[in-house]
Amino acid sequence: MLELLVILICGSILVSGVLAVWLDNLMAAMVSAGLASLFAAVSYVLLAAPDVAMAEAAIGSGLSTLIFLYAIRRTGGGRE
Amino acid sequence: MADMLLQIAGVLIFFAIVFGVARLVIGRTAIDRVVAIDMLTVVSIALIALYAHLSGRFVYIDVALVYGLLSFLAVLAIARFLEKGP
Amino acid sequence: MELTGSILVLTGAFFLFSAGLGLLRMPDTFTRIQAGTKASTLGNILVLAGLGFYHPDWALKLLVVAYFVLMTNPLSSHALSRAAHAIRTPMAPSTMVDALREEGDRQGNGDVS
Amino acid sequence: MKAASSLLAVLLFGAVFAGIVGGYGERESVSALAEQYLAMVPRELGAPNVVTGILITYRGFDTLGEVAVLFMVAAGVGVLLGGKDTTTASEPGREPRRPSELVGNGAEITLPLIFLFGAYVIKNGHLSAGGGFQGGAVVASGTMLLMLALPATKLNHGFLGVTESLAGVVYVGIGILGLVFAAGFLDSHILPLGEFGTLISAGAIPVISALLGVKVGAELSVIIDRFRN
Repeated sequence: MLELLVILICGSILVSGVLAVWLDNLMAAMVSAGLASLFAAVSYVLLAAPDVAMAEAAIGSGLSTLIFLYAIRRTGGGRE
Repeated sequence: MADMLLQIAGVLIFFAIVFGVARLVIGRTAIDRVVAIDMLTVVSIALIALYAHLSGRFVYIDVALVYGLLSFLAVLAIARFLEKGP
Repeated sequence: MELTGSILVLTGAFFLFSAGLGLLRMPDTFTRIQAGTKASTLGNILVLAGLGFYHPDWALKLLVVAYFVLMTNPLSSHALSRAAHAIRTPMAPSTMVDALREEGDRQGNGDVS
Repeated sequence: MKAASSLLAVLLFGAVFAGIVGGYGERESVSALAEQYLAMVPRELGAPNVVTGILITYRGFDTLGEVAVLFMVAAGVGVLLGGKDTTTASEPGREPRRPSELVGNGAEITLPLIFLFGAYVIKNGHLSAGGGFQGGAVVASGTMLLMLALPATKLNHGFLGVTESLAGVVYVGIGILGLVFAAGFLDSHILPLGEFGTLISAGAIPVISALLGVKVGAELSVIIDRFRN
């Protein structure tokens, strides 16, 4: 069962990463990128690296999303 | 008996993640995708806690703590921006 | 003891599953927000409680996790549904009453929270 | 073009993951180097968490370099985005909407919890998972919540800059103390090892961890605030 979960998590990273490239709406693309980092943190836990998972959960899904948002606002994008 | 129930719980959580990712792919609006990420973070907290039990390591609960405290920040930020806040 | 814990975990996993199902099958954004938040919060807390039966020495930290989820999850979904209402996300045809918009019209600015 | 590049990315990642998935299995034993570290860190440094022990002592110089990189990033962001306040240049008729009362009240309850948890992660770096970087990121997330929920707050950049520089100076000073009193630069044996597994133990590791946390938290907060204005 654990192998199945690992495959699911890795596949979800793949799907959300492809979606982040594919989508035209910048907000939705950024949400997909955040989801990729969330699943990356879960897979770090499954691979027995809690320290890395903590850093990824705090920086990847929280802080980098905010910095992307401010960058989108500064460049005037995401106004479809 | 108890182990079998935990196995069934794992299968149910598996399908919850599958449905959440499906909603992310289908999407329609950006808000729908944000709802998917909001649900998936909570499901991952449960998944991490369950894995901490399966592997017997107390340390992993700390990661679940980080998730529970910080995962809502991304959703809050996107919501504030979608309604044209700061 | 272990049987009680596993039954609680199974119930919580069922609620998480139903949250996923609601996210996939509900007709519009607001009902999806409701299904994805309420059911997943309850399911998560039930899973944590069940694990507390398994490991009584972890109970304090599991309680703290449950408290954090209970504090933060409604906050984010409230902000999200408010944003969805503000940018006029279309509702399901079966929705009859929009009390928040009526209240805003009565006050004349369309901006209540 | 976009579709082709996406397809190429999918195929490449698929090839990578196929190899991993095919041969996945939890490793039963650790490698020789890992075994040596697992035996050496609790005995010599007195830290139950091997990762933080290695990062702060054996590879302390490396960590100092990482912090210097972060400092360079903060300085670069300050040069590019600092200066005049541009928040007044928003278009007319699109007044920024205030956050709802519920979010404000919830933030006031959650904010002390986040800062407390950040301090917990920093101080428990040598006992369980965590350490300076993770705790600093948690503290900076607290600052992020402050900006989202209470947009009127202003950060004191001067104070944060002085704090961060002071932490860096003390960090290098501890390294030089290690050079004088112990075996080498950033050696943690300048303080007694103490009792294994308690909060105040493992020599200078908690001190260095706290300094790292303060420095990382202040730098990330300043970076976010620069992006906001």
